[in-house]
Amino acid sequence: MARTGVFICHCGTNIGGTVDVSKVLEAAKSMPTVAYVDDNTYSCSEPGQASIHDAIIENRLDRVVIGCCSPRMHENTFRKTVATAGINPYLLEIANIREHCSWVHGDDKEAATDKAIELVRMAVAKAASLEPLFSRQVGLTKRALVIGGGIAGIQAALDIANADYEVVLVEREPSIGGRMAQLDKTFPTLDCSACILAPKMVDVAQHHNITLLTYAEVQDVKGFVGNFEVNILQKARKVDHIKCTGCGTCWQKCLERTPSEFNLEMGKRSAIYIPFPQAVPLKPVIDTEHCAHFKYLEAKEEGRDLPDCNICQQLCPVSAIDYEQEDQIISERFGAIIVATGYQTFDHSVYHEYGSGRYTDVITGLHLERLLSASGPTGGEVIRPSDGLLPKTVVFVSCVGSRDEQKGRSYCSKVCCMYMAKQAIMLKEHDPEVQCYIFYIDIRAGGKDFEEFARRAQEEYGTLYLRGRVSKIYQEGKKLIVCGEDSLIGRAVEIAADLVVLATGMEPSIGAVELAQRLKISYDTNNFFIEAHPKLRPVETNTDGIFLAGSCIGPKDIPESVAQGGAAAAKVTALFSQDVLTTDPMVATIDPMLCSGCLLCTQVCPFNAIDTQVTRDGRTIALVNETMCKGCGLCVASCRFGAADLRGFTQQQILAQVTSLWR
Amino acid sequence: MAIEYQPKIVGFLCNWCSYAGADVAGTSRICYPPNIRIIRVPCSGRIDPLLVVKSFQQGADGVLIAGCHPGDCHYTEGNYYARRRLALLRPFLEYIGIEKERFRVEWVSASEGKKWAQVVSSFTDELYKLGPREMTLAKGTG
Amino acid sequence: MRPDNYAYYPGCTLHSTAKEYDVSARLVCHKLGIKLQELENWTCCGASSAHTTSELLSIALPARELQAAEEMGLPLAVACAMCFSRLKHSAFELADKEKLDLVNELLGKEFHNTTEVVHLLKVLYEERDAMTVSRPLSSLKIACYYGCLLVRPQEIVDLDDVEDPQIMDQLMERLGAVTVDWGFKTECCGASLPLTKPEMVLKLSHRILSQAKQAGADCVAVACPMCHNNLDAYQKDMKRKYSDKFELPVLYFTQLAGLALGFSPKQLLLDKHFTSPLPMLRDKGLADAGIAIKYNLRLYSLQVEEIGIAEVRHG
Amino acid sequence: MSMTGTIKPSPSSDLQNFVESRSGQKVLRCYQCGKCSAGCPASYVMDMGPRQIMRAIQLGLREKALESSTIWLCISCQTCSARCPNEIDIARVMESLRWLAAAEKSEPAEKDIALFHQLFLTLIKRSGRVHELSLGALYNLLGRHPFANMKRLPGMLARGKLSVLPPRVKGVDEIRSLFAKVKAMEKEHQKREVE
Repeated sequence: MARTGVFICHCGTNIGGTVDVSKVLEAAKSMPTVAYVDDNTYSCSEPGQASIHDAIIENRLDRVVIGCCSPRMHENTFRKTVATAGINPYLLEIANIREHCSWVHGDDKEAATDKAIELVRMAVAKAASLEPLFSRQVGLTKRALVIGGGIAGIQAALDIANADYEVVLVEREPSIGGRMAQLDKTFPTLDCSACILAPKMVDVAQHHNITLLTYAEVQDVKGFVGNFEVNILQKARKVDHIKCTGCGTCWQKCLERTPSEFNLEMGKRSAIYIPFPQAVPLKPVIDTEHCAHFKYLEAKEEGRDLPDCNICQQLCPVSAIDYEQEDQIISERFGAIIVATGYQTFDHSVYHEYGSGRYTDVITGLHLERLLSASGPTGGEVIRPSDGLLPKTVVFVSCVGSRDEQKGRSYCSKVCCMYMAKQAIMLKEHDPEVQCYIFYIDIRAGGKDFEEFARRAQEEYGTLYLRGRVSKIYQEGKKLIVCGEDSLIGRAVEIAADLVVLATGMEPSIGAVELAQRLKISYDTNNFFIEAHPKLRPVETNTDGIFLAGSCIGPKDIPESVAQGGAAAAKVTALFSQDVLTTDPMVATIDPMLCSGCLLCTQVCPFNAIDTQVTRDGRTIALVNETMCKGCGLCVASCRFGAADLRGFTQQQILAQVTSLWR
Repeated sequence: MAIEYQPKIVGFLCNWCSYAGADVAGTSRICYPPNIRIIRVPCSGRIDPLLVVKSFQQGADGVLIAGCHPGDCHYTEGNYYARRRLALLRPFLEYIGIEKERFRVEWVSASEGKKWAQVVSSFTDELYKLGPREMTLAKGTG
Repeated sequence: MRPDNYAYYPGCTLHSTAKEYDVSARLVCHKLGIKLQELENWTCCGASSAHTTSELLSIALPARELQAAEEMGLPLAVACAMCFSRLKHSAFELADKEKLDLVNELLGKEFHNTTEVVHLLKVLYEERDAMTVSRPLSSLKIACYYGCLLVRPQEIVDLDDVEDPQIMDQLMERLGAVTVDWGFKTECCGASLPLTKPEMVLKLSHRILSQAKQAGADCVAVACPMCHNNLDAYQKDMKRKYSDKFELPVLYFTQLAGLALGFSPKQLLLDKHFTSPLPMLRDKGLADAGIAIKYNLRLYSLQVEEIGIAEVRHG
Repeated sequence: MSMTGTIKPSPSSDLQNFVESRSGQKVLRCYQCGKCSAGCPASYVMDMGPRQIMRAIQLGLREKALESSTIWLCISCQTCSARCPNEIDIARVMESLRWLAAAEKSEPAEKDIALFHQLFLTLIKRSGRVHELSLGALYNLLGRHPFANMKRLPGMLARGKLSVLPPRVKGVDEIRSLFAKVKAMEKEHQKREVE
């Protein structure tokens, strides 16, 4: 007969303020197997844990039920607590009377109390049928996969590599560098983005612990913490990067010209190309869609006639051009994965009131970065895309695709206020005759030296801030008329601008959801990835061994992304500092006496964790591979003979919870 | 004496999406009716139809099963199995005299606290409308 | 299967200042074999005045017409954008059972709010592929102006995008015309304010016209009598006030459709506008006499029969 | 109502409750970005922009809202509603304020427009449809601006666009009784609201 101890946490007033704890304790006393009840102001605090520890020993308890916050919060904390008192950590059951009770029934204290009592009763019932569980140990592969070669991914890769673990950095584009490479200057320090980024990119390329896979994508992921099996698709570059020296002959001599993605189609690039001068690796890929040779081949297929071209092949001094090169799949094992897939800018074509692309001189903040950049399409000269004239009146429009539920984006993109201030300053630096106007709703400058920076834009550079959201932009002759309100004076404002800059917000990179589904991590309604805990586990996911960094979690600026890259790396190195991993013992079991050998379970198991064995009497039956099993319980529900069961969630335990509701 | 009808709902929630979603409802203090009793399971694919039938047999007025959205399962495909399996269960429940409205399967993600509250509220309302079950197969008293 | 038989609600203006809209609409529909049955004894929808002063009235007045159409068992085709908006709003509000009962009590009639309200623009748009264009508008660059009431609010009128609608453009393109891409398709023209705030109407309408002009349009197509009045009737004053150099004819989309289908400008009452489109149409070679149709407009119940060739004037 | 002196904000006021219940719009969703005022074709003649009206409701400043010219100058073009980032149908809010103003018989800030609407309805009541000629004539007479908008009159007549005689419709009696019933009902309703 079990001796269960019930401990109810007040969680300050979070629980105690709504649930009548004394009533719950009173009721718990009379529950079967309950030998001891007590309450704590904060069970998770040190005195709280101590009192539980002592109570277990003094009252020879062998089961513990704690009524407190969600098990997703503190289950592990309390498992350790009971373990120190000499009980198997899995003889603990938590009744979630905060998230599932006091916090959602604050409007009805009595009902909340009754519910809390029943939740505790369910927990007690389950606890009675808990069994001690023992975890196993498995080895781990001390190699890390970093997905995304932006600043966050770069930082993560370097930190792990410097801790002397191997890293594979996978980047979808032909070069690493991400968005930061496209920026001109950075706020609030105004140092040159490329200048501070380039050295890091080179470090990545040269680091003996880092394998760089650009122009590659993660295709599928199997396995679990310590032992992930990942297939990476290496897209055909049509250039042998081992032979290639990056001399540049090919991309200088290539005759094709096509809009440059890196310059947001404001400049052109060749068909065999590197996206930008500081690209890493400094080795080209062939864009087969625009390459004359591949167009020729395609035409030949269709029986059409086009001139062939293989200048690059002829001129390459090391004959690195390989038209026959195919896509290939690279399969690797990793112990941990860091996801740093970053963001893309909001597509403003849904803003019909702003012209949705109708007006050439209405550009986005990122376009302006390219125009400001010395390595940009205009060599750093800011000109109107339409006629190449120098704009003298520039109007910024904030919150395009941010704080706008009507356009399906309720969140604040966080960086726009600052980059607008920066760009206003830079424009004035480029041409003192420029007058900048910024339409804003709020100036969000919460960050070190941010406020001071925004003030400089106003005081020293004469940027005129107008408090109001722009309603309409239209063309009047060569001018763009921007209609807003100055809500401080309460009157409508119209400004005739030469150039309009839309501060488009951040959204997750294309393909984020598909990647999340491959990795089995969760994402929110805006498709940003969800961290394990928004405050306390900001770079972990709910899947062990998979970590997050940068703006794939939500809008972030450069320093935050760098910090998160480092943080994720620290988590990975901590993981790799262990030689074995202890596995979760909550796995499936199969009763050989009941198993009929239908082996349906082997078919449904998503992890191929069920092997077969032959019994002495010659029957072939199922056998769970406990290191492979992730404890989903699919086999249990599909076993017709009740042979399969799941430790920690056994049929008996769950039924006990159900039936306890009607005792 | 007559006690007013308080429907009791048994909810089986997958640990990774729906249970977390219910937690979010808590952290964002979204109130909903107190009639549901949540049982945490690793995956909606773990839910054996027997558990549902047992719940009704015990006297549950409604059973709610919530898991990850299709495609988002932490175990890749558990919720697909759940969906098919529980679809088959429905006609059986009707056969044994339980209105189909009393059994719901919903997809609630780890971020959908609001949706969770709405699901519970609407289900509870519906059960109030349906009124108490005639305990055809119940051994419990309800 | 689209209906070819509609109950028809012209609305007050189509019987006076917007006569040409009514006539051209009837002619075009006749040519396309669409039967418009005018509601008997229809009365005003209440326009902005009703919903400005009394919620109940603003629902009840249109409900009266909706009920009449319901009795005929036909979808209700509406020409005036204001009427369209009011009828749609009323139908939307009456989804609320309480309000419906209230209105039934007011009307003293059995009304179930089943009437489908369609704007003529939508009717012709649906028909566009069935049209046989005898006089393509290929020489014409048209700025399609939808105005505000026709498209807003989306969840109630549900006709097209609220900022950048397309159906009139597509219809005009089907008739051979070129449409211009411009940003003022749904900017307000001053609506019912000419009497009370003429200077405002001037300002707004002028901005719309000059935008259309800048976009390179030969004329503006409208689907609303108020828009037409504001854009057409005040161009002289605009010239004075803003020293504009241009005049820009404003035509009903039904008149343009009529031209394409072969009616003559006169038949379509294109000579009734303040800013005459005739010179422009002549340059574009769209002004020649078309198929002759004899019709009389007495009582506005249009009897149409096609006869020989000769142009016949209407009585 | 004086524009000087301090104001006393009264959160969740009767005004706000009325507006929210009659317009179905959540006033507190407004974060005062001003996109409505910026796009409003009439804002430049209003004494307060739509944004300020929303604010007045949030603060419970009843007079400020009801005595503004804004609610009368609103043309219901719904540009504000179409563009509001918080999906507030501001045009409906204006509408509900006009109803309240009418119900309270508070002196309209834009007498002419109020008069126009009143005449418009009178004509409907009298002949079922609106006879523009009479509308214009009456408006000019009663509004004491006899020659307003006469320029177009000859043109209209010449083009046969204005019939001299008001239209005759069989449904008129129906309409009259409708108006009467509505009036009665609204009186009743107001009484209930007062109690």
